[in-house]
This record gives sequence, C-alpha cells and structure tokens, in this order.
Amino acid sequence: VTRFSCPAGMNWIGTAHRCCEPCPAGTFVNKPCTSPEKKNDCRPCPAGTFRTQPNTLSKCQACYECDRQAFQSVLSNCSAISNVACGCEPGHFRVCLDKLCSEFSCRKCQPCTGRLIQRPCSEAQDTLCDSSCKPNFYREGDECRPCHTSTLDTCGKECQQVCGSNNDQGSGLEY
Amino acid sequence: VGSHMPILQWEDKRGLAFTKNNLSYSSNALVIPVSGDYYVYAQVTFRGLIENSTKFSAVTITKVTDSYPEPTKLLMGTKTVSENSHSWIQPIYLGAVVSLEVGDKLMVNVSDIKLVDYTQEHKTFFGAFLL
Amino acid sequence: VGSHMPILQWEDKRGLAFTKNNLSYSSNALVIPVSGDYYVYAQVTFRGLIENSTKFSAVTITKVTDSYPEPTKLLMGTKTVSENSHSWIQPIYLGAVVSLEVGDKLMVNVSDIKLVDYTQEHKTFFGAFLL
Amino acid sequence: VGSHMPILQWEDKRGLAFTKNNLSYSSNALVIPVSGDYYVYAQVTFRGLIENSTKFSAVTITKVTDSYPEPTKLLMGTKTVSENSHSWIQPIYLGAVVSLEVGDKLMVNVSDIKLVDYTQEHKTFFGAFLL
Repeated sequence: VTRFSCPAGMNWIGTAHRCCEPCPAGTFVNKPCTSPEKKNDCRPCPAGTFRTQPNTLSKCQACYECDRQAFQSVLSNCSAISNVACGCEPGHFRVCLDKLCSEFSCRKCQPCTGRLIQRPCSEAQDTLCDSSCKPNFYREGDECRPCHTSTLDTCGKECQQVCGSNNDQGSGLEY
Repeated sequence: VGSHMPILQWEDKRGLAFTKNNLSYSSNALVIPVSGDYYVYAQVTFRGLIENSTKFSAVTITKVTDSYPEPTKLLMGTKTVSENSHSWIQPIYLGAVVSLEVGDKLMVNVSDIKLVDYTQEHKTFFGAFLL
Repeated sequence: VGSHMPILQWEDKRGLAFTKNNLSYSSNALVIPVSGDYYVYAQVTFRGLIENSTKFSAVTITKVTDSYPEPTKLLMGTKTVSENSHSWIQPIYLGAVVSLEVGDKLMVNVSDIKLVDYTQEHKTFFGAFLL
Repeated sequence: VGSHMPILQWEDKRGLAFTKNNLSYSSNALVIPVSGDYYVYAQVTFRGLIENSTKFSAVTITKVTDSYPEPTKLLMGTKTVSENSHSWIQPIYLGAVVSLEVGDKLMVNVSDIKLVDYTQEHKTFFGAFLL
C-alpha cells in the first residue's frame, strides 16, 4: 500500500507507513494503528490546544488568544474542538482590516452627545447618530450643546434660535 | 481562515526560479518530498494607490495536508498602510523552521491580490529548504 | 542596552512550536547545545492604538554567555510608527548567521511588551538552526 | 538598474562579522568559493529626517558574474516612507535561496547611502551560507 492509495476514510501515516482511520475531533494521534483494521491510540488535545476535525496528526493546534489590551473580548472560549472566538468589549465595535474581517481592531462607539441615536452601536458597526440636535440642544460646529450651558453673550444665532425661547422661560430641560 | 485569502501563483522554472531535490511545484503549491524540518520563507511586495483606501496588507504561508481537512496557517505578516502620499509600496518577508510531512503542500495567501507587485521576480518570491 | 528591554516568553511545545537536536528552551531563552554557526531568526508583530501615541517599536535578539557578564545585541530591527488611522500593526523580522558557543543563551527583547501581538502563534515566533 | 544604486561596504572581521569556508569578502562583495545553492540575506536599516523629504528606501542584493557583463538583481525590498513626525527609521530584510557559481560576487545596493544606519553592526548586516 502506498501513500496515495489509502481507502476512503483512512489517511496515510508516514511514520507508520500505513493507512489508519483518523482520530476524532478534539484528539490527536498519540500512537498510530498497528494495522489498518486497528484503531490509533488517540489522546485528547492538551489544554490550550484544539482540533476541529477528525485527523491523523501527532499534535493539536495552539488556541489563539483575544487581544484584551486592544478591547477584544472572548465570545467563546477555546475548547478541544474549537478555537477561541473573539469580539469587541461592550462600548466598542469592530473595525475590519481585511475583507474577511479575520483581522480587526475594536473602536470605541461614538456617544451621540446631544443627539438622538438612529442606530445603536453593535459588534459590527458604530452608533449612528441623528444629524440634528436633540430638543434643548443647539449646534456649535459639529457638536450639539445643551442650552443651559449657554449664556446670553455666548449664545450665537443658532443657539438663540433653539434656546432663545427656552432661555426666556428658563426651562433648559435635558433628557 | 487564511485559506479563504487568495492564493498566489508562482513561476518555478524561468529566470531565478528553480526547484530541485524533488521539492516540486504544482497547483500553486510547493509539495514536500520527504518529511523533516524545513526553513520556509516568502516575500511579497505590496503596492497601491492611496485613493484605493486599502489600509492593510497581509501575507500568510499556509500548509495543506492529507492528515487534516483544513489548511493550517504557518506564518503570517500583517501590516497597516500609513502612507498619505500618492502611492505606497512595502515588502513583507516571512521565514521560519516548520516540521513538515511528505506530501504536505505549502501555499502563499495574500489579503488582496490586486495589491501584489508581481512585476519583478526579485521583489516577490517564495521558497523552502530542508535542514 | 538591549538587555534592559523586556524579554519575551515563548511556548516551546504546543501547536507549531518544537525544539529538537538538544536545542532547549528555558528561562525565556534558547540554550545552545553545541558550538557552531547558527541561523537565528525572530518575527515580532507589533500592534497599537493611535491614541497610545507610542511611535516606535523595536525587537532585538540578544546573546548571554558565561564568558562575558553583559548581554550582546546580535540583531536589531527598529521601526517608527507612522499610521494616523485608528490602529496600526506591523511585523519586524530578523535573521542572520551568528557564531555561538555551547551554553550560550539567545533571547528576544522588545521595546514595549504591551505592543506585542501574542494572540496567534504564526504572527510572532523565534528560532534557530545549526548550519 | 540596481547596479547603479550605490554599493555598501562591509566590515568582515571585527565584532560579530566573520567569513569562513572560503566565502571571502573583497571589493565590497562576497565571493562565492564553490558552486551551489546559497541562502543569501541582508538587512539594511534606513533612517532619515522628514524635511529631507526622501519618501522611499530600497535595498537590492545583486550578483556579478564573469559569465555575464551586467549585474543581476537577485532580491529587492522597496518601501515608501510615510512618517510625518520629525524623523523615521525602518529596516528592510531580504533573504532567499539562489543558485550561484564559483567566482560569483554578491553585493548590496541601496537607493540612498545617506539614509543607511551603519552605526551599529546588529542593525545592518549581510551574509550567505551554502545549503
């Protein structure tokens, strides 16, 4: 029997020079079968390693780790049959570096200060803020500022349009 | 998984390229003729125009083996692009010793094949030798 | 001196990692079993967030020997960071032939350990082989 | 052509530098003593000041042979500079297996010799070994 003629469902093991059935997922070949009809001596993957598929390998794969310093979080721990899955900590969303998003960094969600939230921040994308300011907030450049922080001499045209009437009544509620 | 990244094709005969000692090249992969420890290396030169706004390039050397249905990432170089002038160019080199079995196949994957500078053989290359 | 830069710790058994031919790993160092010329190499992937404003990353392969009280810098890769987007990532690869004596220890130092991407074995690695 | 790029001079005896097995150094070149496949490598650390506005650095390993009147580029690393802070520094490493004939000469060319950091032997180096 040569390397290229193992029956279906069996793999060639070079060290043993024979075809053997694979070990199940989550294990590796500690000792190859002594004949094709016999089983390998399969051992569980040691802690920190895994095999997601049946295999005839002599080692398991090392688990990845999540990049905690870069605000990644563990979605699911590494097990004997699956690698760790990483996401972003609450308050952060993924910035994909490649098309597959196999490489990503976690970015802080924008707070939408003084605006309504059109779409909340999620694992996949940043918060989408409403373009207009909330009631009792006036626009200052790119920002929305609460009326009560304005004073008569700092309250420009935009501020007066929004806060002017409120200032008369002194409400300046904020929610 | 690295394997979904596009696989580069290589020239194995013309110019500086060569294969010997039964290390062969077929279907975009180097095929390992004898089990052992190999120093495996690759350099890919990436280049792009700033307006394409691709801000990242990556190269992976991947192993495919009969003993396992999924490819294994052996080596990976990943670099963000930071240039803000008209265009950018950057090489990523990878090299290390890996244990391989007869019949194993080595391939080079890249994050975006459109960014690879394949125009000159001395800028982008791939190889392995038995220790 | 490189020796004051933090020393990286390595996995030497699990996954792709292995040691053989008496080249052993202990106390964060590869220990040279027989005098001779070795090709020594390492890659460290650095990554960071722009606001951390660390603008520099460096990796050094250092030798410690009984015959001299101070570590010797063998190889060094240093690179400024220039990205201005949210985050950056860049590998530094080093490799060269050095003459070593039995008992010599090889270590990898980095400028800032918080910048090292240790999350995947194929991105940051270290090794040596006797010629 | 690479050959018109300035050629680096090297130290071949002092410090970490050495030559052996008849691989000799003369007139800025490593001279190949026996035909065969060699792993050839070099690292050049480039550094500069932003106002010099040199936005590009390149290193080439070139072969000169009696059998052909023009140098041959074997390996090349080219990288744009993107830093916008006061100064920048970046290493370019190259390494690959090439087939060489006895008497062939290997040289390292750079885009701009003023940008080369030659101050420390572990930052800029060049070598080869027979497989």
